Amino acid sequence: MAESKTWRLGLGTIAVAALACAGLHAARAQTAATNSAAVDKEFAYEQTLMSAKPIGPADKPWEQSLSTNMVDTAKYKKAPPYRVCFSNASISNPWRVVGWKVMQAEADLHKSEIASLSYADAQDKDDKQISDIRAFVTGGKCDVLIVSPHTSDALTPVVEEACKSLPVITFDRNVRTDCPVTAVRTIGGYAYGMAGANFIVENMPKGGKVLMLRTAPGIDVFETRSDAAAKVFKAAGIKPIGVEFTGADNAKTKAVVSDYLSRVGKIDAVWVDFGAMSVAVAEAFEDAGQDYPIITGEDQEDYLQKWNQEGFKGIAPTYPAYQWRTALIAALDVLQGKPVYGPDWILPQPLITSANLAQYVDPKMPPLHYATCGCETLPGYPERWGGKK
Amino acid sequence: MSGAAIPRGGLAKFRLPLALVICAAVVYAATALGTAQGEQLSWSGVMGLLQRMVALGIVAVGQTLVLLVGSIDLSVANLISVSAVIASHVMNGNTDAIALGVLAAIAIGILVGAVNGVLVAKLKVSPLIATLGVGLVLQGVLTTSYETLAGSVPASFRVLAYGRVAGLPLAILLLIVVVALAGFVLARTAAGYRLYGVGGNVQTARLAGIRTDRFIIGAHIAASVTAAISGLYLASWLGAGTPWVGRDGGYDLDSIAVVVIGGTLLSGGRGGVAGTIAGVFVFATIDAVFNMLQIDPFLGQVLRGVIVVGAVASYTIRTKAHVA
Amino acid sequence: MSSMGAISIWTTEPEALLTMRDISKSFLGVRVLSHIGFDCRAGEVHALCGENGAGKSTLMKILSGAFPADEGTIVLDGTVRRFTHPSQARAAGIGIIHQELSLLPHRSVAENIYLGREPSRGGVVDRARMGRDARRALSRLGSTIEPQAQTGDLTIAEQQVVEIAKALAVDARVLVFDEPTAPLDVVESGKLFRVIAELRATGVAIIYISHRMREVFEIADRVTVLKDGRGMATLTAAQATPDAVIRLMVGRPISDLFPPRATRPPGAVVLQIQDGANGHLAGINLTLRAGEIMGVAGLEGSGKMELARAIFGDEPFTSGEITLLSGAAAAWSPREAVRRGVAFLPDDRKSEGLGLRQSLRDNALVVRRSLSRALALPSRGNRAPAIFDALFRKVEMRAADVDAPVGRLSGGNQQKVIVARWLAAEPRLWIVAEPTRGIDVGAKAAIYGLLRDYAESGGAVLMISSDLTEIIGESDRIAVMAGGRIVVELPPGASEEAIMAHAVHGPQVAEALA
Amino acid sequence: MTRGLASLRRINPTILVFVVLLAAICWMSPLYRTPAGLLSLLQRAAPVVILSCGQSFVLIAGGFDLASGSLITLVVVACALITGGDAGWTWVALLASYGIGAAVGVVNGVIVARGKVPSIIATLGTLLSVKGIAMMWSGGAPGGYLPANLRFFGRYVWRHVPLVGRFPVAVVVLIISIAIMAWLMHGTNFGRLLLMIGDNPRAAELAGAPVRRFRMLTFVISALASVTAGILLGGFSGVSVDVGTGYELQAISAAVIGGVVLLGGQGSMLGAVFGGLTLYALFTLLNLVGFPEPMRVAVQGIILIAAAALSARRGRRI
Repeated sequence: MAESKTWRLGLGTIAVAALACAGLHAARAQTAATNSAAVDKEFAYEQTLMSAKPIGPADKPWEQSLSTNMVDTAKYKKAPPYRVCFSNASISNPWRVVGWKVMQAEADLHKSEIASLSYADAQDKDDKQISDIRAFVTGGKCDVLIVSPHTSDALTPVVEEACKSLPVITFDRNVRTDCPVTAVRTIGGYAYGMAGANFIVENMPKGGKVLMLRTAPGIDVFETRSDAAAKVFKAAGIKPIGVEFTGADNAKTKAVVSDYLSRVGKIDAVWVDFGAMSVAVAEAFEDAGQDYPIITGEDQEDYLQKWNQEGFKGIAPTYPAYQWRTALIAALDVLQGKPVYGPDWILPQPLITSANLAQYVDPKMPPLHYATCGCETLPGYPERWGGKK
Repeated sequence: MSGAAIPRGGLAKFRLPLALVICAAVVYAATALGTAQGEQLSWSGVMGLLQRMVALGIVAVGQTLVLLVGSIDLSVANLISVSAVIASHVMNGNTDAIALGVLAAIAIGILVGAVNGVLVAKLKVSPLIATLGVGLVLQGVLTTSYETLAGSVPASFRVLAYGRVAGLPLAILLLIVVVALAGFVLARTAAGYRLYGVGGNVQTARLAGIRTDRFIIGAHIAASVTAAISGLYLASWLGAGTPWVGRDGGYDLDSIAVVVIGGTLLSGGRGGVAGTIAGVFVFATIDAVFNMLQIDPFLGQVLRGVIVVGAVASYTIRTKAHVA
Repeated sequence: MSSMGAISIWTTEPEALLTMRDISKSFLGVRVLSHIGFDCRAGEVHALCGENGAGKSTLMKILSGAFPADEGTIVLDGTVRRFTHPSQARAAGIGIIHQELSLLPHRSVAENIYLGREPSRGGVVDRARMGRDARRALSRLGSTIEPQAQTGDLTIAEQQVVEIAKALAVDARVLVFDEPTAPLDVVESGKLFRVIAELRATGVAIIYISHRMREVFEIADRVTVLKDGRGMATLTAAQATPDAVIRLMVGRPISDLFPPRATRPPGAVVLQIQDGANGHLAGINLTLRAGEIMGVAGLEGSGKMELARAIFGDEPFTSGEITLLSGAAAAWSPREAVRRGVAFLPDDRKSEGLGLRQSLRDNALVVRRSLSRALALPSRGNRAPAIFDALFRKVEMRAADVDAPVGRLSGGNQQKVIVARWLAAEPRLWIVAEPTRGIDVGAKAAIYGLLRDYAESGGAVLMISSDLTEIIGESDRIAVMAGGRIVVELPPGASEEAIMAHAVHGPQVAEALA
Repeated sequence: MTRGLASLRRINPTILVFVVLLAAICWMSPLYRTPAGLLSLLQRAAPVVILSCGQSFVLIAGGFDLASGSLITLVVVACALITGGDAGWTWVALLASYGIGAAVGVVNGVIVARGKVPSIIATLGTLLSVKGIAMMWSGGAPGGYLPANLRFFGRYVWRHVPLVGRFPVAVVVLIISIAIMAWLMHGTNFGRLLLMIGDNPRAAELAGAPVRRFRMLTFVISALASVTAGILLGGFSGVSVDVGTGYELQAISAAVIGGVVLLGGQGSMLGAVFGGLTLYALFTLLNLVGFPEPMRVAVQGIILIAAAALSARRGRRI
């Protein structure tokens, strides 16, 4: 008797949990559309930046900027060689791996100025990154600190702490404080998201079906990309047949797309918030024996090569890996007392279309390489990035 | 099971933890001096090292209790995220809501712990599966509802992680309090004695008149509460809870690893928080030493695995009984 | 304790402290206790006798609150009680010394004795008082065990003493001893009987369960015999002759448990050990021939179990010359021993003998399978149940459900499964440790017969036992161990006194005597 | 209780659950009503099913293998690096993968059986190390594609097959793998002894069973199953660095759903197969229903608890 009672109790608990899940999910749907005014403003701003012309050398996009404001760094001026410290969120994905190699190669260009490049990898843990930065500051062996934060909010206080003792440069994600000398970044997620969505709107037959694939919820950069795309689709009167999270896992992506194909029969365009899944999307169509739809992607070589080879309709907004060069260049400039773009150093964000695809695609580079590495002229190219000569 | 050569009685039971701590400390100091980073041995350097222990240390104390009672908790990582997110949502930058946020996080901890405990003790679900399942449910709920639950903690709450009392970071005090409390309960109170009894042999404990289910549920609640406290600390340390803070931190498997490195038996009934805290110290020094030595992070990962296995093997290898 | 209904009733036997009346219990529809009743007075030792499966342990578990009875009442001190958790029985003053040791190996002796009732103030344990009390409780049992010692380091006999101290610590008015002497040798048992006598003198009601008839007749005031879940009779000490009790227990008189000794002279040497030694043993010299049963006696800690384990390769000899069937056999493993034709019947069935969730078939075939090629079809017994039938007929066991988990069988039948396992492997040397521990008279006789048959068919048996009756009754030769050495070898039929003298006085005296 | 009912009880409930899920899937989507559709479901489920079977060997012998997910990643990375997209190197890569798998299995086995490290800790250590090795070897981002003839196993589908139309190669790999593992578990002394070892290793040892060697072999079998799963996964979806992430828990979940009891002594290949199929069918169904992705994780958690609670309840009946 007592046994069946606890049994029922357990089932009850599970049922309550399930209900709670469902309730929370409903609540989420309601609040998704808040803050739309701020979103609109940022959206418009990034739209103008995409068409603006950056200042700086045209053949070196990593030295260009879309913001013209400069910061004076005379007070940081020091005699070389410099001890550079770098607190990295992680190198847990190919983009970060390519980027870290770009930064190391850039450092090789400045052998005479750089005494040491000390590196701390936070393995995607905010609390480890905070400790790492503190250890750098306490250690007193850094002339400048570069931070690629794992989470903006989490790293803000410790970056503020570090700013008090040495010049700080942030890049990739930034922190919510102005204390770093400059924050290297690209135009932004809205620009990324709208580029792909606009292309779909322009190229898809009327009444076509769009599937949106997302990596994971709750991550700023991906949220802005999909918000922008959703906005573009809404404006064009397109209602995506589905929005799915794939965790950027190829097998899951392929399974999701296959299931959609079996459910709706035909899909005309697939928008992705992260280019790593694009090839899996293409393969799902191949395996189903269907023609390729419009597939958006990124500057990852496997997508570019597939696009080039198969000739489907594609577009690749980018999140340039050359910003890893920029961060180090900025750090050295600061120590030399040269003014740098700041407090935001906004890098251009190239858009790869069929018109300029040839310029980026390179069959000699490995599939997980990023074409906007800006590394073609760096020492060790292409072997350092796994490419063939 | 008794084959492992663990000294017993009185001060002797601190021999293993002490050895671990001394080894780790020597390696840390040698590395700091060897790489000319003597500053890492200064007060603030050492405090920085200790602060690396806080989040893992608090939850590992809870994990110790669950392992001692013969269970295990894989849901702590996701619970840490839940606690951090709930706390920052409830506080939402508002100083007046701090107490409410803390209460909410602890309450969720108690609830999750009770569910874990009931599944394990009453429904006899294998604790690995029960807590893995509960962890997955928490993860699902969290990722679904994160946008609804966004928020951040007020500056005054961040004192917990960043404040100092007489030069000693508050966070380290918090860890000391949690460790001391758990240590006291285990070593001095009847409840602690019975907890060891339940973990050592449920049948024996039951026949000795102990309400074993209550202890299993209680240990799970305690573990979940420590996870909630860890979550609160991380919210304070990071300014806001994120739904991945616990999982990315690997607090589930790491907390189990440090407890076992500290000499607590996975099957329960032997061990304690002193060993656990020594294990946490070892983990903290691994991170710090690898940083100082500029070890490639991938190589670091390989070495971490080797160290975990090596540390445990160093005293299990003499065990005669079969282990699985 | 609100769940205990307390109704005052009038009892037929006003002097009884405890009365269990009309108790019935079923598991999964099988009735294991049927209207059993007995009573126990203050200051009385009441023995419960019966074969395994007769229901003694189940009855005591009901008394201890491990599970409730389906029917019937427990009256304690004139009050009807119903226990749903052991804590209630403990609170009511019922203490139990369990058949299986239930101590926590990683905790100290004091912590074990006071588990669940630690002396404490506001939840904080008064460790000094606990240590003092534990020391007093132990010294009351004539023991000098250190209360702070880790329990796992103690010998089995010492642990049994702790177990008894633990039960006494409850201030019990009713004390149940369930096979307390199983792990004890004669000296230890003697100490225990003195304690029981003292307890009886102080007015404790004592319920005593044992398979050792001699003990029962030595200490019991009354004997209740159970059979197949029913109460057969309650006899006074005067009425309870061995014959009467055994007839009630098994339904027929057993004239002699032991089969006649070897009829043929011993054959070729099977095992020869010269100067065998390891961490526990020294100077072991031993020769065992085909057709012999050699008994090994000794107190707890004398090294007799270690000798068995050394020969079997579980804790092998580290020096000396060991020859098995004319091949050297130093420092091997159990697996190597099994492959060379050595069998081992462990003393602890549950933890070392059986996979309780596996079927009877899988348990009985495990040796054959271990010896066969790993990738061969699972041993042919699977396909040919005839082999099974023959085997089980040999061990006098009905293979009613060979696919049922072995954990459901009674202790005696479990032991027979292990015996069958080794018979199927046709070993040359069989080491048996405590072959009849905790099993009933009927099964005992069967196992003695099997061992003798095995020897007669050319096998050699080394039998380690704490049961001197068994050593004397079954062995062709008797080795007595003390201090890790074999101190003397005695002829068959040696007296208990002779064996004990050597076992107690150890090697020095034995050498002096020689 | 009648005999008929009693024999019904013996049927693994997972099979019933799977049948119900499959019926729901067929009802939801016309694609799965065809043999070709069902076979494509099998193709995608193959890695999980193979992993679940391999994992079951370790579980039945009383251990855990947390390193299988990392090993999948290592295998995919190794294949990409060895072949560099060159079809001529495929066989070398396959051989090397199985060699790596066997080595990882032996290391796990030695740590557990000789070092006496609890397998949950031991394989947690190898999980970290194997992943680290994969990353070190590839420098964090593997260079090179998997050649088409290597992807053949996971991706290729024979067309115009009589009766069923399309037949994925992965299903053949799946059937062969299951056959080998079912034979090992149920058709050999080895498998029967594993159950005994999982139930009571000490008793098995004293009965002459080679406990350590067999325990070690379970880790090798699990590792080889992971390699096979890795080849299928890499074939199905191509190269990525986190291809194996999370598969170890999926494999354990599948086995538990299939009635394999943690800490050993109970379980079957049939259960493991249907556990894996059930888990994958569940994901597919939730996908078809359009259930929000994050909630699928929660549903997996609930199913897992329910399965374990059910088998605990059945277990207590003994």
